[in-house]
Amino acid sequence: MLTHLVFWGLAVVAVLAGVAVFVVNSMARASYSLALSFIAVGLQVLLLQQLYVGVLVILMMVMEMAIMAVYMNMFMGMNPAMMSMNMVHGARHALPVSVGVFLLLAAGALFAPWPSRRGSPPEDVTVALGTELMGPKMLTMGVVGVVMAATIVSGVVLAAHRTRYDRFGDDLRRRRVADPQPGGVGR
Amino acid sequence: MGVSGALARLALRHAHLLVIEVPGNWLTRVAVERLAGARGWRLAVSPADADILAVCGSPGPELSLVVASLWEQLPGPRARIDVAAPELVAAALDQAEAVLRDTPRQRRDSAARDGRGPDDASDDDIALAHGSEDRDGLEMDVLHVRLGPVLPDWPAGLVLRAHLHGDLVAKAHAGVVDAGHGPAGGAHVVGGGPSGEVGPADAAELAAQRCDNAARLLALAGWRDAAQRARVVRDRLLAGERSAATTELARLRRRVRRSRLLRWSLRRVGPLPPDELARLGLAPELTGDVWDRLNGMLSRAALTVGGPAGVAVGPVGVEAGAPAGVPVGVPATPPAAVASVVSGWDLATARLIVASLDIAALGVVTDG
Amino acid sequence: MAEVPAAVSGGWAPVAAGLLGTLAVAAALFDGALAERAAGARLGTGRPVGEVARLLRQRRRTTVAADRLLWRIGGAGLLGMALMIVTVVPLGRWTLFDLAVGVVWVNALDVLAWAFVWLTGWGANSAYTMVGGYRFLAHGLAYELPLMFALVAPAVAASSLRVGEVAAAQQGLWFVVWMPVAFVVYCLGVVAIAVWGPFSPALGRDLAGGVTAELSGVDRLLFLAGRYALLAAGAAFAVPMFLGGGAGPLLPAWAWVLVKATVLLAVLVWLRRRVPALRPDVFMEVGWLVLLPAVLLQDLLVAVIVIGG
Amino acid sequence: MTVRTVLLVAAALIAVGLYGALSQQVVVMVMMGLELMLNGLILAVAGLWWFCAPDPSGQVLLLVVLTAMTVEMAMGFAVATSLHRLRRSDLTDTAADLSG
Repeated sequence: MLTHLVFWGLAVVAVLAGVAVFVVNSMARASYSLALSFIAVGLQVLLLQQLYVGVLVILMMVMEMAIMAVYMNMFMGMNPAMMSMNMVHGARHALPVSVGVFLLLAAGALFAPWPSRRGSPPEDVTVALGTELMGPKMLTMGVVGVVMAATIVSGVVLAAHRTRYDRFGDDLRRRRVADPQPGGVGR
Repeated sequence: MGVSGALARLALRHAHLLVIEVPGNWLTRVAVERLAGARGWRLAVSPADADILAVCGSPGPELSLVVASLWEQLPGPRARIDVAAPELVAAALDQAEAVLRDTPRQRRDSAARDGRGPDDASDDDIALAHGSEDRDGLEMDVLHVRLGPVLPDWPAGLVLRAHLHGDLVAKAHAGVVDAGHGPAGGAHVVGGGPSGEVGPADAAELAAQRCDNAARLLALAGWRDAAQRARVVRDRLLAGERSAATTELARLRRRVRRSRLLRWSLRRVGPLPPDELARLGLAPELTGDVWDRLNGMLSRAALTVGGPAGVAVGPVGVEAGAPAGVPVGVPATPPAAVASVVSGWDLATARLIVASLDIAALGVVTDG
Repeated sequence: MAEVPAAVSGGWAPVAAGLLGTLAVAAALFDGALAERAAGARLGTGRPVGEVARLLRQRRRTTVAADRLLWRIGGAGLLGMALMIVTVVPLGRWTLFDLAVGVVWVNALDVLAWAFVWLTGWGANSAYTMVGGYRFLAHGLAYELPLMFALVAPAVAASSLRVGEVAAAQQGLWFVVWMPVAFVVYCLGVVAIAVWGPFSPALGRDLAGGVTAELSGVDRLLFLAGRYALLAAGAAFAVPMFLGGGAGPLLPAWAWVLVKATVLLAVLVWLRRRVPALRPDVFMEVGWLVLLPAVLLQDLLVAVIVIGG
Repeated sequence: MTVRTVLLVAAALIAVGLYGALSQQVVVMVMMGLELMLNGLILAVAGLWWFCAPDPSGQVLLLVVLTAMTVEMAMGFAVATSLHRLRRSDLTDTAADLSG
């Protein structure tokens, strides 16, 4: 019973916070509403006994939203004062499309003949996940790792203005880096 | 007495003061700091943190406006004191304590302020910032922030109008508050004898001022213990305990020189080559980075207090534009130079650089 | 192998909160005493009491166009975070919340500091508080990854993410002995989350108090209490992770946990006055080029030992 | 809490996210919409896993979704910064010519 109450409470929080993202008048509020929605979903995943994944969702998404808020304010130049923030273009199509999608998905969720549970959950879900990752799914994780590393590198390359030629000179031989402000490692 | 009385009594043991120094009244400010410290009071870093607003000296019209706006930002219970001279400090602090203790009076004050909107005085329309390219070539919003004239560990009277990209000072214009008025009449200036001679008492005062500036720089660098020690040396020097001060100062210098972490954090910040200094009209002993200048400041203090009495310290010669009354040996710092050396640095390093300039007095020529 | 702690009923939560509060108050008293001594005054410990009285007596204030909701959430959030962290810290044989992924739980909570500190800086609508908030995020980018990998080392060595099992796994040898790098990085992380000492540029004097510049009265009290509580919670969590949990002679396990947490907390408090600030602009490179590789090597070493042994 | 209710909530999240992704003008807001859709996806996968087939490999899918989210965010921010640098704009319309 308690689980059901908690689940529905979290569901309401998750969806309302999700709606708030596109309604509120401040970028900071929008991104932290999204964070709240993620926290609620993370807790729901905890209720579904997937402890590791649930906590991970909270961890990663709060961090992401902290960064998100910085970007939003960086690009949009806002202050904490509320100001009307209408950034919609093509709401005419967006609303019916998303309502339609919701009805379709909801109908599927409610009326599809979902199979009853096959197999039983492992004793310790987290250990099972770890064994799976380090065993049969090692390849997946290997690929994920490489993708992440590639993302870091390409993200920095895309976003950065100064290249190593600016820092180390055209022949890359400069010993002391030419940065506008010195870093901490003393190069 | 009741709960509120007991609360007031406890709270008063640790009141926080926001000290505002009118240029030329540094001895009064030091006296306030010392006597407040002896009572267990602390120095506030912002108006929100303060119970007492202590104005040292008589402010000109511009500074008076600033003080009035700060007074509005004190959350309350609050007290304001105006101290004209070092010997009046103790009485003023007593008076502040009495005002803070007077709970009914504070209630009335608080009730009078309720419903008057936010405590922040400014209520002009909040405009969206305009953008310009930052040092990485990314278009960023520009924020116009006025640094000073009241900030913790900030040279008295200096105002920097900074254009900020995030926390990066893109460029700045410097000025001195109440520039037209010059040092207020009767204000004390270090070594201000008409003869231009530096007597032993003046030498101690000069050294004390170097220690005060070093304490500010150390505090900004986040090293509380060392900053506290530098203040102790300053107070000893001003009290005339010369030998004790000399030993303490030597110990402080050793400690600072040996701190690798401090050296690592201040090295290569704000380097100023000699030709640049000459161009900006700054004293040649400021050559090097912030770390060099910190050590220079402390050794000048040691030299002044340790050297034979009457020795002239530092370069003799008054800079052009210095107000009359600035003594030999302490060149006035042109505000434009301050604005020029902080451009291109982030706020934290800019603050360190300003503190490292060992400012004794500011020239009155502004660059608008 | 010592017994793994058992979960007690949620009714004990106030006791856990009380213990955390006691540790935080002790830290504040010690910090106050150090401050008095540095100022050359008599050895007084009354400073925190006086400060609390002062802040209770002070009015709350607001600023023009502040986002009050977010501002208040940020200010009170740190305290809540600290309370949630101690739920998974076992006190000898008892623990409040025996979560199978306790280590990740703490990790997820410490990330909340990013949100709360930044929100406190943002909400006030003042340039100084906002720069303070951004400074904290800059620190966060530098300390968070090393901190995460530092927490990985004990978990790998114990082959468990359950805090109680990590503590039980170090009966022979405390983890701090053979993973000192991870321990040091963890302590740096705790200090950073509490915006303490060398990691306090976000509250810097140069910014007129940074994030806290516009806080007064109860709001300031909550924020400051949250910092002390976070420092205490971080020290308490280090005990099962690195300092052998309740292991020790003579005293019962719960007493050892408290003693170890108190000692570590005292060291962290003492450090505050002795070390200059690590500004984000210089710490960023250290975090990525020194701490991260060092702690990754530590993890590798631990993994090799665990597999080989 | 059954498979139907969990999926219903997930559907609501996905629909709200879709609305945001379709209607918003600013790159970062579009990303928020996508994130919200992925949020719903996480919930759906977690629910299906628990109620229908609780074998270990299902959880791996969740981790992959999480990875996809991080990669999307990181690249999104990088592209947004790059766009901002080149065109001084953060609106999707001004990047329409990139679609070729």
